[in-house]
Amino acid sequence: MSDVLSLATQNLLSPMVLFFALGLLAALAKSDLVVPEAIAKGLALYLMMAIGFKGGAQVAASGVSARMVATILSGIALSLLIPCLAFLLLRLTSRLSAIDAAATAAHYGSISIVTFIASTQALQSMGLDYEGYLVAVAAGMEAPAILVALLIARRYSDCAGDEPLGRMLREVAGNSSVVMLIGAFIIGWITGARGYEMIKPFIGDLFLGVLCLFLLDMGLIAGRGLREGRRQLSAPVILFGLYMPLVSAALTLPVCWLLGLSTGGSTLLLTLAASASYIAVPAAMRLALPEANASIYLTLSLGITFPFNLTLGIPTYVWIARSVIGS
Amino acid sequence: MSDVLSLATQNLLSPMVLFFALGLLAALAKSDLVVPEAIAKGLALYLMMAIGFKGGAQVAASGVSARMVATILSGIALSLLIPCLAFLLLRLTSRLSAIDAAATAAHYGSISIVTFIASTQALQSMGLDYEGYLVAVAAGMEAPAILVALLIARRYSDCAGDEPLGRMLREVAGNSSVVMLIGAFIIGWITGARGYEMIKPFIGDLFLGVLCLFLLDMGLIAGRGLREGRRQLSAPVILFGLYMPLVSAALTLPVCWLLGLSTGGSTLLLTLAASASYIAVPAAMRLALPEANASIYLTLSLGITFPFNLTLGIPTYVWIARSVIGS
Amino acid sequence: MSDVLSLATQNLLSPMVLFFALGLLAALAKSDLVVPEAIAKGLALYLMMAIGFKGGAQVAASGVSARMVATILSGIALSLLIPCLAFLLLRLTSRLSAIDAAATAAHYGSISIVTFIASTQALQSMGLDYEGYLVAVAAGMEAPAILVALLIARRYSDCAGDEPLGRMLREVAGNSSVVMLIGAFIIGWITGARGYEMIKPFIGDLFLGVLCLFLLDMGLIAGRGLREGRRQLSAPVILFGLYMPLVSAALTLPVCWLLGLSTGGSTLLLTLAASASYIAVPAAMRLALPEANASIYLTLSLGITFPFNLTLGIPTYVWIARSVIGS
Amino acid sequence: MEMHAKKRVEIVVEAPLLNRLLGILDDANVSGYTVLPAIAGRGHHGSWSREGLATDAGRMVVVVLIVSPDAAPGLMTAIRPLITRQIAIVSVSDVQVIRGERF
Amino acid sequence: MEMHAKKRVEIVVEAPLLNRLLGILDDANVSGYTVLPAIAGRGHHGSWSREGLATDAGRMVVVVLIVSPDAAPGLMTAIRPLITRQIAIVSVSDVQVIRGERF
Amino acid sequence: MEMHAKKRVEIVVEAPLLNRLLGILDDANVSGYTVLPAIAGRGHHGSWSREGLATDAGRMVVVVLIVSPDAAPGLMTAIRPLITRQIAIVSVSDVQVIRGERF
Ligand SMILES: Nc1ncnc2c1ncn2[C@@H]1O[C@H](COP(=O)(O)O)[C@@H](O)[C@H]1O
Ligand SMILES: Nc1ncnc2c1ncn2[C@@H]1O[C@H](COP(=O)(O)O)[C@@H](O)[C@H]1O
Ligand SMILES: Nc1ncnc2c1ncn2[C@@H]1O[C@H](COP(=O)(O)O)[C@@H](O)[C@H]1O
Ligand code: NA
Ligand code: NA
Ligand code: NA
Repeated sequence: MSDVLSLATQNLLSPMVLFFALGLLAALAKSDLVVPEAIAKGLALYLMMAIGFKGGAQVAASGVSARMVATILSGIALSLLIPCLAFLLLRLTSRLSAIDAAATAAHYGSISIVTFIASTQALQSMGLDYEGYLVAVAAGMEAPAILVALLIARRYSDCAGDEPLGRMLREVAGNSSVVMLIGAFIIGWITGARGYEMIKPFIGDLFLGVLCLFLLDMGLIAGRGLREGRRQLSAPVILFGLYMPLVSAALTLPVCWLLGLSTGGSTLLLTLAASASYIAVPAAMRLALPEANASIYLTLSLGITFPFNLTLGIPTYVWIARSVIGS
Repeated sequence: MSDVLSLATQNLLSPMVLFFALGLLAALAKSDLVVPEAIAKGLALYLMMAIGFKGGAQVAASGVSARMVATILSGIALSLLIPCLAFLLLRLTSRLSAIDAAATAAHYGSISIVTFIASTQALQSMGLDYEGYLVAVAAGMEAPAILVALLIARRYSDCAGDEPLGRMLREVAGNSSVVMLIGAFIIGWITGARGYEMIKPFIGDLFLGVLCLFLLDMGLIAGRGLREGRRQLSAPVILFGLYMPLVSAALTLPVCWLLGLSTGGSTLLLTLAASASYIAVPAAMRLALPEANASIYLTLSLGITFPFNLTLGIPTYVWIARSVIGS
Repeated sequence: MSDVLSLATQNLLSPMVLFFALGLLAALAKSDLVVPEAIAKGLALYLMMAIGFKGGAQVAASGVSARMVATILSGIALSLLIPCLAFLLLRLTSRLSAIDAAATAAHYGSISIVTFIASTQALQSMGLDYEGYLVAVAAGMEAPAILVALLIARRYSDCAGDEPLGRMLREVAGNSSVVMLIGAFIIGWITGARGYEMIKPFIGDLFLGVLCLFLLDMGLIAGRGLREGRRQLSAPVILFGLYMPLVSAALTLPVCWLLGLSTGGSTLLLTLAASASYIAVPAAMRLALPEANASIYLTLSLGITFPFNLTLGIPTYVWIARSVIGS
Repeated sequence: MEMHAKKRVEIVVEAPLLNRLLGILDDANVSGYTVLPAIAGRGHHGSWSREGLATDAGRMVVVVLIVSPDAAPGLMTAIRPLITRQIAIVSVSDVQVIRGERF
Repeated sequence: MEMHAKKRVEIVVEAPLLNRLLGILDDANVSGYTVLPAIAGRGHHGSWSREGLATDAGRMVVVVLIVSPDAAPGLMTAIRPLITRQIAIVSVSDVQVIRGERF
Repeated sequence: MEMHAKKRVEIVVEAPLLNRLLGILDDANVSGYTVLPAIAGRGHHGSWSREGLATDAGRMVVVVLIVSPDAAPGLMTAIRPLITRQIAIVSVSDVQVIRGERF
């Protein structure tokens, strides 16, 4: 227990989390601090390029294994399962309509790549390695949950019926973060250590500094989201945003153990399962389930679950992985 | 004297000043070279993050002192005093209306953070240290002068009366550069040398290169401002833009001496006093004193005083600090 | 021959070319991956600042020579000659109207600075040096071809007559990339090795990583261009986009030899001659020859010639230079 | 100079729906359109702002198109489903243009 | 299809004043508004351009809102002080919308 | 409140031609104009989008200006050459403004 506390403290006092907190406070205090949209998108491209490339370069060094394929498939299975569970929990504990619950559930089945990146950074500061292919797992877990949410919504509502599922899936699978992650992963894989050496000053050395600036922006929009949307959230929904990550992580823990992932790799798979999307899935939900109230899922995912994961979640997942998988 | 000349030459031939000159010439020659708005804002965020963080990390190393508090208070006092002096000088020497003179005076009581950053860079290239908390002094000097200008304007005009002072002050105090500077300063303070090590490749190594690109942009907008606004400026007003920095510096010199600041720290406080705002204060003046002619204060601060400080002012302040405080 | 193959393979598997391919594929597959306009412009500014500065710093080390002046003049002569040849070839082999052919020819007389930069990077990865002043040659070759194209168009059409040539030339000569290249070149020259040391972490170490991100963007717009414009291109025009670079390179080879350029320098002059503009010249043509069909020249230059040069062209020019000039 | 009466249609639409709207316009046989960015707004569903890496959900863009008066009703019918089910605001006004034949 | 007559109000306003204007609109009980960026302009006070790190002073944004014809005069009265004392240009035109009840 | 009848002119023009158009407007003695960015579009010459480092060729911007009704015909004549020879779309509509004397 003192272990998890010291992990949490170390994480909470990292520049990364502190810049996030700065953004959050600035937004809540109505400061006019903003990161221009183009810069935020540029930083996101950079982070995905860097994390994808590094993952690929690691795989080039370690080689492909059956475990890699199994982990990707397990990730996809988790992202199909978690939204069902999330839907049930929301319907049982809150008064959200079926459509709102389905739309929200989709977010928790998908992933947040920034949470993933922050988790890799926390691992690195503890000297823990992880399997490079988890980047590919992350990319594979972006889209499937959307499919499940649409199928659920169709059972409960006829107005949610006119969107061709295939087209939706294709749009989400071709979304920019999936393409950038997978693309950079493959390039890192092809060019290996030699390629990494060439661009290391850019994608390696600057990584943590850029991440700090990006998390400042995440804090700003999380804070703005909370200010705008907090009245939309009832207590049971807010609680869901806090316990659902832990439920997903609990569900994922035996999977990590069965797959035989390292402690670092397990932490990342737990993080992926526990994190919720706030970029790709909301946009997909506006298209597919426009009747769902966007304020609910956006505020919950970005304003509650993301800060929770960044501050307390990640050290918890490290601690669980360490305790169960060993370090 | 040959000392100040060699300092000036060294400064004038630095990449920093030369990129500024490139921008200035390109704008005067009507080239279509521009730095996109989002990039310029991103560079500014970066510079404030870096300078704030480094200041905080230095304070973490050196500890808080009574001198720190005294310097911040002195800075605020200077920024209340300088606009009064500036207003008097403008009214005595030029034909500016009271409103125009008050609005212009506010700019000279506030500060230019880029001038401050350029000054830290000049110090560094000479191997001179400075007190990290001067970043906090800079942040503290952004807003107070606006208050003084409004009080002056109200004495002279009744139309300048309907803006609640408190609201104005709060808006300026929560402006993005104050929040970013203070926020990064505190994060640097909390995380100290360990935090700095983590993000040094980003905020440390790249600093001067980014500053060059940013000064290119400053040159471009100073040049455009001059092209657009030079006909608005009479000779006495232009002269004011050149001697006022020296007046402010002269006023500040005994304060440095009383505070017991180092040579580097004194240079920076002189620079802060001598520099004029061209981002936060103009926007505040459009709100508070819309009757004042924006071309006058913008052209003067950005087209005259900023280039003067960057090229000749900074070496002069170094030289004064060295001569009086010792090196 | 196996030499050129191994050069080509090495080039094709560089992160640089692979990121370009990623962009191309993503655009052809209609992914929504985009690089925001402001970021793309910022990256372009960075690349020109870096390449210009490094060229200038090299000239500061090596000194000015008669060869430098001769090379710049030869570059200008080539960019006056190549459009005439391009016009003749287009008229002989395709059904393009005189106006369309003239507008297209202008692009091949001018240069692509990104192709030039990619070529310097390829040289560096092979350990080949080049004369720093080739940056100035590149800048000098941007505009003259436009003049030739207008003169040709006027002979064939009276509607192309109302644009004052001088004004056109002045606009293109003051365009942002010329100003940035020449400006940074001169600053690098003035500040020399000392200046370079100061900003090397920014303009040196990051260079290849930034170039990768930029080439991703180039791939995206080349792919989009191909998707939009491919129906505008007949087979003879597409072929022209592939053989014209080789024709220009062949024309340039004796010039390199006469000038006594190094192998690296020769490669770069061949690359400049072989590359086609897709930023400055298209915009100039919209002004000067609006009757010309923009889809033709844009798709050809950006969608055919640029990818050809980046993938196969550059290794070919290295190989030619090596074979003829020696290594 | 001779001027021709046309309709100017202005559609404020949520960014994730833009591609779908443009698809409808392409099918609806209009001569062209121009898309303008928006930076902030407020409506029944609260306010939004473009800054930061927000998702496209909740962000608006504005599509402007000049159409011939005859084509306007058909266009309205084509985009109606989008409007009733999702967030889009359509307004139509009278304008005069110079070269009438191109619309 | 039934169309309803509304007013389209377009306000060109200096960026530092935007928040104040939006505050007035919020109080004036309008159903919504959309803010568009501007990149350059010219007027009696000279010309401006958005590029570079210029201050917000002198830069314009455009606020567009659809209001019911009854609400227009009250709105004009509410924003008049802003217009007379500071830089803002307001123009009003007639438009037709599809779902009239939402404005 | 007294309103004055003016004309709102909206010109969609290719970016490389913007400076030339603004030069014409400056000569044409208009009281001012505002330039808005566009992010995408489609027309007879195909579609375009602003993202990435595209050239200015083929990209549009929108110039909006309020002019007095008397000045409108002269303005149309002045910009006609630009329109007939190059890519520009001009539409004119009726608007009401508050302070009529400034236009
Ligand atoms: N009356 C209006 N005039 C102009 N834009 C509006 C209006 N109402 C809503 N909007 C825009 O449409 C978006 C969504 O509106 P709503 O669905 O009412 O929240 C708002 O955020 C505004 O950007
Ligand atoms: N007649 C006009 N039509 C459209 N925009 C205008 C007009 N006059 C002024 N503006 C805009 O309002 C800004 C300020 O105008 P002014 O106060 O006249 O300098 C200008 O820079 C333009 O962006
Ligand atoms: N009917 C229209 N309404 C609005 N904008 C248009 C229209 N037609 C063309 N445009 C714009 O003008 C650009 C050039 O048109 P075009 O010359 O027809 O290709 C298009 O890409 C659009 O941005
Ligand atoms: Na998840
Ligand atoms: Na000052
Ligand atoms: Na060429």
